[in-house]
Amino acid sequence: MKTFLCLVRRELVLTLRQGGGAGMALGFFLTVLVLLPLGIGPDLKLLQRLAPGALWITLLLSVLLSTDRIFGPDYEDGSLELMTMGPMPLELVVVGKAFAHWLGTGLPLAVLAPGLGVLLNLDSALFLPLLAAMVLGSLSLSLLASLGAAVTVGIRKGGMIVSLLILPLYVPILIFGVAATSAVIGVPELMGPSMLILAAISLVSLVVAPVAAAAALRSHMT
Amino acid sequence: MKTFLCLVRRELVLTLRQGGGAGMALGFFLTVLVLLPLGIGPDLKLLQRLAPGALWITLLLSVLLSTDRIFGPDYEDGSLELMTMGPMPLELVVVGKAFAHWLGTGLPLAVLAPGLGVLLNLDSALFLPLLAAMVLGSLSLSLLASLGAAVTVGIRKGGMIVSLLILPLYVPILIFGVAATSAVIGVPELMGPSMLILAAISLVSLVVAPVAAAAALRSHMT
Amino acid sequence: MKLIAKDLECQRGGRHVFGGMSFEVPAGSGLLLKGPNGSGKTSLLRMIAGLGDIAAGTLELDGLDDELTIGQRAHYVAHQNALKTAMSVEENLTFWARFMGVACSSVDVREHLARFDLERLAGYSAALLSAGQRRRLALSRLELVPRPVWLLDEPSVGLDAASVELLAAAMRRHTEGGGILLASTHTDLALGFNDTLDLSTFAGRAA
Amino acid sequence: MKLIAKDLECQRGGRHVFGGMSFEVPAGSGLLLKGPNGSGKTSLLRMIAGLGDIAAGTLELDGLDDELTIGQRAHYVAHQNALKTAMSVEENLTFWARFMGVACSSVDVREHLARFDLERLAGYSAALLSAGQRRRLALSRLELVPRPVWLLDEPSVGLDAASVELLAAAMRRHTEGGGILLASTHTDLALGFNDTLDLSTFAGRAA
Amino acid sequence: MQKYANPTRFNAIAGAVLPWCAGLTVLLFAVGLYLGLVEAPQDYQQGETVRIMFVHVPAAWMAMATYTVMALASAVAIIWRHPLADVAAKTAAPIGACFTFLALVTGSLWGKPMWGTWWVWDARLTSVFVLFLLYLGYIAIWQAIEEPTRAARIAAIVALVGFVNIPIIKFSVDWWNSLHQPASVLKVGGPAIHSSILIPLLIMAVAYTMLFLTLHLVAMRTEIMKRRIHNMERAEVAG
Ligand code: HEM
Ligand SMILES: Nc1ncnc2c1ncn2[C@@H]1O[C@H](COP(=O)(O)OP(=O)(O)OP(=O)(O)O)[C@@H](O)[C@H]1O
Ligand SMILES: Nc1ncnc2c1ncn2[C@@H]1O[C@H](COP(=O)(O)OP(=O)(O)OP(=O)(O)O)[C@@H](O)[C@H]1O
Ligand SMILES: [Mg+2]
Ligand SMILES: [Mg+2]
Repeated sequence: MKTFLCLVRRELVLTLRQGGGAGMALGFFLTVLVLLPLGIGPDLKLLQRLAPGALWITLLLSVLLSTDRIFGPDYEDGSLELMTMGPMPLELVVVGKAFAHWLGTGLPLAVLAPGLGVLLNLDSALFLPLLAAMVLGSLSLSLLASLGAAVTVGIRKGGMIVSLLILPLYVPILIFGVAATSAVIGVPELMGPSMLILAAISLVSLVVAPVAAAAALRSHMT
Repeated sequence: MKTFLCLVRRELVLTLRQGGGAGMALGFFLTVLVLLPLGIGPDLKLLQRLAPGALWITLLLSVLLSTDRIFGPDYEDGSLELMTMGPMPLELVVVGKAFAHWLGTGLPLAVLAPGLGVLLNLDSALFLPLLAAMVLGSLSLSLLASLGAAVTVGIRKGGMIVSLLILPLYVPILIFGVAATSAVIGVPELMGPSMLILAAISLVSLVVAPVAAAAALRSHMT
Repeated sequence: MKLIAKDLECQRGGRHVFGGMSFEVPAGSGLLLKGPNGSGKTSLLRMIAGLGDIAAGTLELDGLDDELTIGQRAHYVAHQNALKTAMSVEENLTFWARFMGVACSSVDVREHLARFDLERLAGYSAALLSAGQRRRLALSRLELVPRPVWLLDEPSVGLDAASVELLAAAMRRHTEGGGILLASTHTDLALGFNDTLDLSTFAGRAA
Repeated sequence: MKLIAKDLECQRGGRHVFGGMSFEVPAGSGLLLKGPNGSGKTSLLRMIAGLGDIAAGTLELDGLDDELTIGQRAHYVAHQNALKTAMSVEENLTFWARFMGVACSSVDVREHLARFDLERLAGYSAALLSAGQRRRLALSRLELVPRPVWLLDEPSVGLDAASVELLAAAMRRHTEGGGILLASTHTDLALGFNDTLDLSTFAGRAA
Repeated sequence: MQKYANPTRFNAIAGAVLPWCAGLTVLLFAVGLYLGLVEAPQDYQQGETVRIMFVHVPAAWMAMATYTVMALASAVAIIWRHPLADVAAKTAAPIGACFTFLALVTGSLWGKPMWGTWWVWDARLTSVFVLFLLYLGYIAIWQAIEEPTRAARIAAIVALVGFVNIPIIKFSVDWWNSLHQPASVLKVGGPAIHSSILIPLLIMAVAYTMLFLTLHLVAMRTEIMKRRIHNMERAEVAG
């Protein structure tokens, strides 16, 4: 357990110092928020309608685009080899890294989302659902991201392949995430089930992703 | 000149083999394309209206997010040092890399955009303007990207800083790009001027970006 | 405890590197791997560390009851130093020690940095280190985390004469303490022993 | 042609590394840089290559009229090999040759690969190379692109005995051909000359 | 080489079976298409366009079936490390991608008259599109990794994880109220369409299956050959 925490701490320190993590996420988020009105014109009604979807898509993209930082650097400088050897089971290493990735990317975005939603004049009734759904959803996003990262670590065309691979897994999260978010103004009774499904997806990926990712990493190392 | 071409060739070979470039761009494009309808709902009318803006934003993002690949790898494996030493003026090296980045990222996206626009059932009258505007715009995008990359190469928090640095420079391109694209269905007489402005921006950045970037690189090396 | 290799065969990228290799390294002794570039020194060390497929043959750490893998009992110092330039010298070492399951105080860490004459730099970012200093930082892991098997790939690369001496001393301490040591090298380190294995003799041999 | 350094001072990351260093290297001769880790060998070579700030003092390549910088006349082989694993061995070498302004045929390239015994691997991806093979690939650039000044930072690292001999031969050819050579090293290379500069003697000296 | 003992036997068997598969495929397609495009009555609301079904539906089924085959082969490859298994998985992918593409194209051709648009982002269409991407990703993995053993393992993992998409496709119509037809053939309580359409549809389905079998056998044989040649080259470079 101590080892696990020390791994998570190290990952966080690295992302923060290297300006991945919260800073990066925020930067990306702001970028999209600035571009969106410019791109589709400053029609407030429209923006309001798009807000939840836009926020969710931004979340997905920023997670998707930070995947290569999960294992890439450690693969290049030889840290990953030591980690595969070390006493800590590789599955746990993956969980640790995914968790750190979530703390560094998904969580801050989820927390910031409602605040930034204001800029897209997001309906304030959606703040809480949005927050809850994103916190829940982003966890599985990070776990699946670590899977994709593990599969493509150190191989050519990694960048493209990873998006092709994880996308299918992200689709349901996005669907239920948006459903859960805009249920309040849409179909309120969808709220509960969607949240549950999001939670279920997180659980499943918590079980599957680390095992698969560890297997992939091992076959990359050998 | 031969040297220049050989540099461009090498850059292209690398992006292609490492799945940056066209592949990456396409993957990213498809991703956004799938996420968009899922996020904001499959309302065709709405999609049609958003299509130009969405495509432009995607273009900007994928350029923005591939910046670190312009100088990053060469900085890490020591190639950049040799390039600063080599007989070829560093400014020219920057132009070469920016050009290759454009060929590998901006251009393919611009060419693919109309085709993929179909899936967002983009008004077919916009195909040509979109193509033209994107080809013009993406050139300056790549040049400015190389400037941002040069300023932040090898420094911590590079990722975030770069987006904050270039974003302001991108805003005008986006505005005029979208204007030029949707002029046909909007205000036709805006078409010409917007295109001209896009061209002007490209020219200016062609002059300024390489010089500034080269200066930045030199000070990073020493 | 004894490291036993029987009829090992190694392939990299589908290409045969060496075959029919057998050797034994009993506790308290070391083996130097020699051989031209590309003869498979790194590959062999990686196989032992569990980082490479064993195409044929067997490899076992004899006379130990629990079911830890060799890798979990071994230190592997590769060409890369596994350092993070965004962290300080001390942070780097501390992390690896903790990760490898040693709850070490800042005192221990500095003491082991001192063994490779790095305590002066403990606070600096690893980005400021020179090539040799980085290598020494990677090496200072060895004694801070006690592990019976040391797998060192050209450990002396980039080290100045004094540091090579420090390294040799550490290696001697390890073998005298009953550890097993395998090190690949092109230059000769002044060690207590000199059993060497020349990998070029196994090239092109089938298992 | 003559490389002249007067009262050089070097600072890295705000810290003083060495000062008051003066030396001359006339055409056709070489200088070996020795000194403990962190004494500034790499820093000095980088300064000469134009990759490092000169805190104080002067550095010039004497007796040449055109206004090329020293860097443009020099080869710099650093700790990193500047190789792309996504390209084949031959592609890597060819690119650098072309980039450095030499229009070389595939024949020349292979001939120079052969000088470091790499022609057999020409077609393979550089990712498949062993540490020493990578180093040799980086070194094969030296003679393919004729440049009067060679700045080599621990060039023999990772090379087997035979390759060290090939390297030494190349270095001798260069000096005998009237070139200037500076090489940092911890091990001794069997070269025709042994003028050495011990950087530790300049540590802590102000200009 | 003993590693290739089984593939050798496989090659022999495949060689013997292939002609029959090919012949059967042609025959079934002839019959199926005749019944489907000529004999079968035109739909009272869909008119002639209903005939696209005989191309579309089996293609869609095969798109999913092929991925299932791929996943199963991958499972075998991971558990038993059988060289033939990852050959099977690898070669199935391109074929599956083609079926998926066919389903997409015929589907959208059908969509134009039925829904008035080539494409809608409803659950099933999207999930099939995603399936297509998944095939591409899987193929890309094989191309991206030179080392065959490493590529095999990674690809297998990808195939297995990606399998979650299949149930999503199958049940998407029921989960999200979709524009698309719900299952009317493959559903509990027996098919719910008239036999004059059902029979040619089923014949076409069998025909597609045989087509897959034929193509797959051919692809597997060539793949095995390629690997042998590859290994010989490698061997002589090393030696
Ligand atoms: C690009 C668009 C389309 C795609 C990707 C698509 C995909 C599929 C898939 C995957 C199946 C297999 C379903 C299963 O076995 O459970 C299927 C079956 C079917 N599709 Fe489509 N389809 C498309 C368009 C259409 C259109 C426009 C129609 C006609 C209105 C249509 C009618 C059917 C029918 C009748 C079935 C058989 C359902 C059953 O009996 O199980 N499809 N399609
Ligand atoms: N990642 C790899 N993939 C495929 N083949 C490789 C890989 N790395 C090395 N090889 C090949 O395996 C063989 C052995 O490489 P290895 O690195 O073990 O040699 P080595 O003895 O360590 O050489 P050196 O003294 O240069 O370090 C070489 O022929 C090399 O070409
Ligand atoms: N990038 C850097 N930024 C700041 N200081 C640095 C940097 N690199 C090295 N230094 C410091 O400069 C001094 C000289 O480093 P240098 O790499 O020149 O030594 P060296 O003689 O090459 O050592 P080695 O034999 O280990 O290669 C060292 O004290 C080191 O800490
Ligand atoms: Mg080695
Ligand atoms: Mg040095």
